Amino acid sequence: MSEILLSGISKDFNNKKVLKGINLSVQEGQMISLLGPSGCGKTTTLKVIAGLIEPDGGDILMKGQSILSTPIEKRGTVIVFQDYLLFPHLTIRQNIGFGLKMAKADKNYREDKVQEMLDLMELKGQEEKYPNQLSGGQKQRVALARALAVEPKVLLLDEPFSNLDLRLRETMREFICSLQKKLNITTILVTHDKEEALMISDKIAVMLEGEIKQFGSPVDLYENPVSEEVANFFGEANYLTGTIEKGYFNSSIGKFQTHINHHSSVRAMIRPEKIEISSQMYKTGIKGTVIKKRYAGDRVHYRILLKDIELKCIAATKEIFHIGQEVSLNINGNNIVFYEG
Amino acid sequence: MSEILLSGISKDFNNKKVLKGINLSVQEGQMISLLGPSGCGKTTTLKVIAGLIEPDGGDILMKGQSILSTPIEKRGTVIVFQDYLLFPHLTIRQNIGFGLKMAKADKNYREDKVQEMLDLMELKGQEEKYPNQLSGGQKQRVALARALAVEPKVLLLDEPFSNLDLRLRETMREFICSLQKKLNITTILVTHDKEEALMISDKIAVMLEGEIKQFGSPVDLYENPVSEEVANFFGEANYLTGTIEKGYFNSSIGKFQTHINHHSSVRAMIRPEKIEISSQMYKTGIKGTVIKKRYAGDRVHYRILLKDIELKCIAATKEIFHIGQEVSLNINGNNIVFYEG
Amino acid sequence: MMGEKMKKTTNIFFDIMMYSIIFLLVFPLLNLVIWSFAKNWPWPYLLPQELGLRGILHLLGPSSRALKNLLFSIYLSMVVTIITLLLSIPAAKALGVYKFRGKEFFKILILAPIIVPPVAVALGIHLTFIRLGLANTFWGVVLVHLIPCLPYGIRILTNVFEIIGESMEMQARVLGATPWQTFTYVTLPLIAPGLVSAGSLVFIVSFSQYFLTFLIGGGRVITFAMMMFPYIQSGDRMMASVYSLVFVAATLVVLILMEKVIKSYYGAKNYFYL
Amino acid sequence: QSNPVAGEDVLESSWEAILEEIKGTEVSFYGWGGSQMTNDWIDQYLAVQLKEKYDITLNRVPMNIDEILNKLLGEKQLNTSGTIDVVWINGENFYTAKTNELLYGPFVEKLPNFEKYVDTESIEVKYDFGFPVEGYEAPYGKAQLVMIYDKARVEFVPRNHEELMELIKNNPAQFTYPAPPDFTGSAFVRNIIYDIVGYEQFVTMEADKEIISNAIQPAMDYLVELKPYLWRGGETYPATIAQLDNMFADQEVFMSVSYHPNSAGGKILTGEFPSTTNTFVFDKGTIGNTHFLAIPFNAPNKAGALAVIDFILSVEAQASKYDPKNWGDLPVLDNSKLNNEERKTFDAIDLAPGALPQDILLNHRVPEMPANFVPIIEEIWEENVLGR
Amino acid sequence: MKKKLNHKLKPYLMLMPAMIIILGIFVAGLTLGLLQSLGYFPAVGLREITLKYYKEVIMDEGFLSSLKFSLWIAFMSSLLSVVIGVLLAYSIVVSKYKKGLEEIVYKLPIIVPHAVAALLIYTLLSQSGILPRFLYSVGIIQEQFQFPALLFDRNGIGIIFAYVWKGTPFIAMVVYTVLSNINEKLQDVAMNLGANKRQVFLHVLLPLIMPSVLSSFIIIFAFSFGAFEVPYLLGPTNPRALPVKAFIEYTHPDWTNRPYTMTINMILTALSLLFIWIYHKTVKYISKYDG
Ligand SMILES: Nc1ncnc2c1ncn2[C@@H]1O[C@H](COP(=O)(O)OP(=O)(O)OP(=O)(O)O)[C@@H](O)[C@H]1O
Ligand SMILES: Nc1ncnc2c1ncn2[C@@H]1O[C@H](COP(=O)(O)OP(=O)(O)OP(=O)(O)O)[C@@H](O)[C@H]1O
Ligand SMILES: NCCCCNCCCN
Ligand SMILES: [Mg+2]
Ligand SMILES: [Mg+2]
Repeated sequence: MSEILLSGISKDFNNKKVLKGINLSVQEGQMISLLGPSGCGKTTTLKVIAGLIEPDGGDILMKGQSILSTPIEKRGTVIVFQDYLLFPHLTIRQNIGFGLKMAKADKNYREDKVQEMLDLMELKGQEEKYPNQLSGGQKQRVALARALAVEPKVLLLDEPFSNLDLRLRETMREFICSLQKKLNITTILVTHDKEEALMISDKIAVMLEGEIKQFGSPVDLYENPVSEEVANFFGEANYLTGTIEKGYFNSSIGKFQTHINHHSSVRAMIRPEKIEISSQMYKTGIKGTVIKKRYAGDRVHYRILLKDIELKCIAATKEIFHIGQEVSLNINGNNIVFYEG
Repeated sequence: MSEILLSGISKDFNNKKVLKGINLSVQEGQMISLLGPSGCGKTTTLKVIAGLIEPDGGDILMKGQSILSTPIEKRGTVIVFQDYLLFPHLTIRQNIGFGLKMAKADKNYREDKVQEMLDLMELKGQEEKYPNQLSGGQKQRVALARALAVEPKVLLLDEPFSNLDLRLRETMREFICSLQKKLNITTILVTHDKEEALMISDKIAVMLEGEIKQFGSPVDLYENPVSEEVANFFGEANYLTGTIEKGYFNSSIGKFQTHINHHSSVRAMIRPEKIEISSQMYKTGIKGTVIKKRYAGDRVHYRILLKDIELKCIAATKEIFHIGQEVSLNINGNNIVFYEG
Repeated sequence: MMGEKMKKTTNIFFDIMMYSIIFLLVFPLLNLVIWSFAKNWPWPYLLPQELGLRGILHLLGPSSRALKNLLFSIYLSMVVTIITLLLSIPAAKALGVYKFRGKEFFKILILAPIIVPPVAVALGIHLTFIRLGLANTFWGVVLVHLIPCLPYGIRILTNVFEIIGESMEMQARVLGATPWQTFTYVTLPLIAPGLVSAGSLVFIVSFSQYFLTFLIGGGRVITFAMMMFPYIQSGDRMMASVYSLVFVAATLVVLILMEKVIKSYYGAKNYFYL
Repeated sequence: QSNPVAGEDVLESSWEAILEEIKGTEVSFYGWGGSQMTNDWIDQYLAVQLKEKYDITLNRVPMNIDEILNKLLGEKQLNTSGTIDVVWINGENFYTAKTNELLYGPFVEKLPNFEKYVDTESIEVKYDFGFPVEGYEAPYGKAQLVMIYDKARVEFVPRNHEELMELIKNNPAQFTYPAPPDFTGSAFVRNIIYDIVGYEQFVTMEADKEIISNAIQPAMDYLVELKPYLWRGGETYPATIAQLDNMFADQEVFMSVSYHPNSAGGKILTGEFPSTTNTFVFDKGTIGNTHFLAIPFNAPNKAGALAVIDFILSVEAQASKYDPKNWGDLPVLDNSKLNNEERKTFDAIDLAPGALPQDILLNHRVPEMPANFVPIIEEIWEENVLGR
Repeated sequence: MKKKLNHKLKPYLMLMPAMIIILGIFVAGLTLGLLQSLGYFPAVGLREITLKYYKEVIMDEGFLSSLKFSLWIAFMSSLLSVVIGVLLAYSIVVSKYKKGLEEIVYKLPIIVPHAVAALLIYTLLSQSGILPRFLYSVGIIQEQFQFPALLFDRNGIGIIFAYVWKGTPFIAMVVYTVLSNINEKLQDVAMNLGANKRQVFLHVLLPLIMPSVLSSFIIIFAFSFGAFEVPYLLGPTNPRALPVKAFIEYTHPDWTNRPYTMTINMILTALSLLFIWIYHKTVKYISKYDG
């Protein structure tokens, strides 16, 4: 039985449908990521689960029981809000200890726990400050610490790392993952960081305009997005139109072998990093010219002009190509995803 | 003459030094990124420039003139705040038009400008809502639009894209870059997204604990961080200790050719993506075993165990290695950065 | 609270304005002090020609029972204030936070006791209280004081709730706080500055009631205001001033204490609601 | 005591039994509380004496008569017990209370001192503003309208309305009177009426606006003629006697009026009025009235009320009350019913500064108009004098 | 669905305790008052329901001038109180000096009962008050009557003074509470976007305090429109403010006159409601077109 089951949840704001029948099933102890463009309804979904927003339709089951009429504080779901909502009248220490105080936890336990959180979140020295004296990232960490301190059954994280630097983000992420596994906390994470989602989730849900469009494993989502919309959302992509005939995809830039056999006209999607660039002119390669180049530290983003089409490519920095350079591209047919034309 | 010159800016909060003598010089029309860990003083620096916080020491020059006593509203510096700070009593339309209204801009111009911003920020349909009816990302876009609408001379962006999805982030970034170039707006961008900083900045400043530790071009910063701290901050890194002798770096995992000649004991830094992994056992390669692997969509993060040391490596997905697999690593000596041991 | 920068560059214009207005507000009270001791103060003298202690001696004298009544009145009005606030908080929250049918109607209805002159409702209220067996009792007076007090309590707190909204309370609930815990640990501290204002005003309104106290207290419950008003009406300026002075001073002490207590309990800060 | 009318039988008990019954009880005395001297007399003399003599605790409640009557009306409607034992009342208010059956009685004949000291047949005891008392209230004290002036500023003392007019015309803006329906202002207007058209005709007159209007027209004309010479040109009048007194104290006007012949003296003593203050009455006299004490229909301690009222009618209480140092209220006892000793008690009391002796006052005393004429005259004043 | 119902009922339940008192007791009283105004007052023998009192009161020639007078007093005093009160609150907030005493003393007039306020204004501004005495002592006037008659005058200046004296600190207190809780960062943002101090006040602070300002305006307007003490003590004999008229009728010893009081009071109440309603609408209308 799944820990959380959303079935057909819908919600309107001012007669505008924001959630259009959300179905989602999360198993106990799973870490699920919820991705989707800004304004698609992610926060709203989390709020519905936590009981802060009442859905207009549908049901939410927890361990098979509807929790629609369970009061917020009895649901055992804790949200870390996108805008933190720290208690302005409490110090950082009191903010973090709030949930435990409400649960009337033993005082020593509470103090220890708060201290532990302060350490883990690298908030030492801030404990007696008030929220308005913190930096953005510090506030975000306090919000996280406050939620984690109560060790909830279900943890709902709304872009919890958005204001953290890379190193902290990494640390927090690791910590949450380990805590989550240790305490078997069911977690739903809203994030805009695709890499983050891919790296730490058991499953990923992609939400577009109030609907869950795909729900599957990270590899699944990245390699086989069910629709162009999902593919687009999930990272940069190149599109080619063409036809499939006898196991081959024919396009203006060339012919590629595929598994697919049925005859059809298709749109093909190729991720930029799946295209190999080389300065050596392989005979199987497709010729092109570098027309744009952006340095990104560990790799470089290129635009390559083929005959009549521009492709985005991403390559490591081992070999750096310059604008105007003639290059040869190599695309493995297995890395191409096809959609009905 | 530089557009903005910070010289020796310092600031205490409750007797704790937050800014410790910031020096920074930004040329007109430049796009500068300011990076640094959470709580290092980035927001404070922007606020000092805008006049919202008065520094305890140091001076700020704009076009050579001290602006310390220039009133906030006369500085022509507009911040996009990390926490948005939209006016709760104004609709989105009114929020965006606020600056122009204050400047008593022509009404038609104002309306057109606001409409243009609404379009560009993909906020159509939200214009009559109030801020508390928006999603996180929508609020962030309104904050951006509100600042851009006044076409400031100096634009200070405090993590302006942190709550946007990839596609929007890309769009906004492009838009700001083009606007910035077109209107020659001097821009300082605080961001936690290293890639973003590397890709769009003319120069990058890395700030640590209230000090600017390095200020240089993106390549400079990524390839030649002046200190381990900066290197660490700027991305994941592997460290090796060893000695340099006669143009060679000797370490426990091997001997690498370098340009450096002077004899010394050093710490060597190697970026994970600068290490090539291969399943073919080159004779020059270093042997190791994959012990950890994390899928990140367009690439995979590995931990490789050498004799006595663990290295982080990042590789494309062209070839995927599995845990336990014996691999061969190849490191180009030119990609190693050395620090005094 | 004002931005650091803003404060610094504010010109003295506002200081001058503040002190002038405050002077104009406070100056007439000086008059009250002088009149309390002015035995003889004919035109055109700027100060009394002769001072006297008739007023203060009468007030302090045991037979006037003024001080005893003063303490009793403070107690009565404190009880009224607390009950008013307790009733006002939920009502104000409903009006300030929720959307529901008839909200505007309720907002105006709440004002009814301020709008309608008390004599128009006096007989009806009196009959109700007699029927309830509350006429001529302490609790009857408390109950009847709630009527003019509630509009002030509810309106002021409604403004506060409109500002703070519900998000902090929701956050507390999510962290496992029961509604009651949410109220005591989050709502109360957040509305504390508003409680001070509303509480002060409610106390003042109750403390200066005399018509309703006469009506329902029936002379069994005698408040300080009831002793003071006859002197104001009879134009005995010395007595009126002495009583008023004590009235104002006592109220001031209570208000300062109230503010201290609330703020020491809930933290002395203003929170950025907006 | 659920039945408010219980205690009816008090009147059947013997006086001794009543005095026995009231020991240790509390009596609530309700009335106007705007005079510090009066309040002090009740608190410091009356209450103390009653405690000593009867072991009664007297509880003075300062409450205006309108509020008292409204309270009684409410209680009457539901026939519930009350809180008021003794109420200080007279005139129109007595009329209202009695016609609405808010009072207990008749009770005066039960009071030993009433029989012993009071002239039970005098008009001022039998009638209150022309309305028969019928034993429902016992006299408390006497009042009489006097004119107050500042010797230092008034060149001559007018003996009648004509001289008053002359004085005022000579000194414009120095005189005014409270606008009716202020009690004193209204009495002043009636006094002018008496001075011009005499008082006798009103004893038998019908309470009809037109008739009264015709009768008092000369007086109204007089007041209209006076108007431009009044303070602020008669544009406005003080709303209360309190305001006029304050204006007199501040020397904004040179005259005031009072329904209490000793009040000016009291104010000289307290320093409110200048020491050059004096009082006078018109040759044709000024209006006098008696103020009374009554017992509400639902008084919880009727026996106690009887005892209190009886004590107030004692020589010592009336004398103490007459002493200007205490209150200065005229006594209601019949001189002829007093023995020498008792008379001396009164004679020994010094007059207040500026006050007229009792015999002058009594010789220049004319009775009040019937209570129901008062509002009619006020209306006529408003239409004819104010509205012009 | 049960929950949904509860949800809908919640605000009503929260309003209920206060409403029981206001509706249960107050409105019950009001009903009786209304009946009395219609001539139904059996306790004094009036049993016939009639509109004659309304007719008489409205036809009374003084009625209109009384109404105008009351309206003028209430409107002017509330308007002045609001303007001065908001300025006071704002200047306390921005004052650079240490606060403490200033934050308390300005509230003193709130404590003073209206009748005492009238007394104080009298001792200050009457023609023998402190102000004329001062002017006399410095030789600006030689006689009392040279001082303008501010009290008891047909423009109600004295009344307005008294109400402004009482109302200003009330407004200031309510506004100050809100003003000092506005996130200062919003002002920073506004200035950052180029707003000067005046604009920050007009476009950021004022709109944010507006709900409080509006609701306190209503409170003091309703109060001063319906209260009799101050106009009774400081007003002219003619025209009398409506509440004074009602009060004088109320003290009329003949209780069969009571319906007049009640009628005036009912008219006062109805007008007050009407003005509040118009005011609400106007404010909404204005704020809508505030481009
Ligand atoms: N008003 C204040 N009072 C006390 N300390 C403050 C105040 N404002 C900021 N600080 C402290 O100053 C330091 C720098 O804050 P700042 O907001 O500049 O950080 P930041 O670099 O922007 O961090 P982040 O990336 O988390 O937003 C932090 O440690 C913060 O706690
Ligand atoms: N109270 C409200 N009233 C009206 N519309 C609302 C309200 N709250 C949210 N919305 C709208 O509902 C949609 C979904 O909002 P939600 O906050 O769930 O988005 P989100 O997916 O979390 O976006 P983001 O990534 O930007 O935070 C948005 O278009 C938003 O404008
Ligand atoms: N005229 C101002 C009325 C404001 C209400 N103040 C309440 C205090 C009551 N004395
Ligand atoms: Mg969101
Ligand atoms: Mg920051």
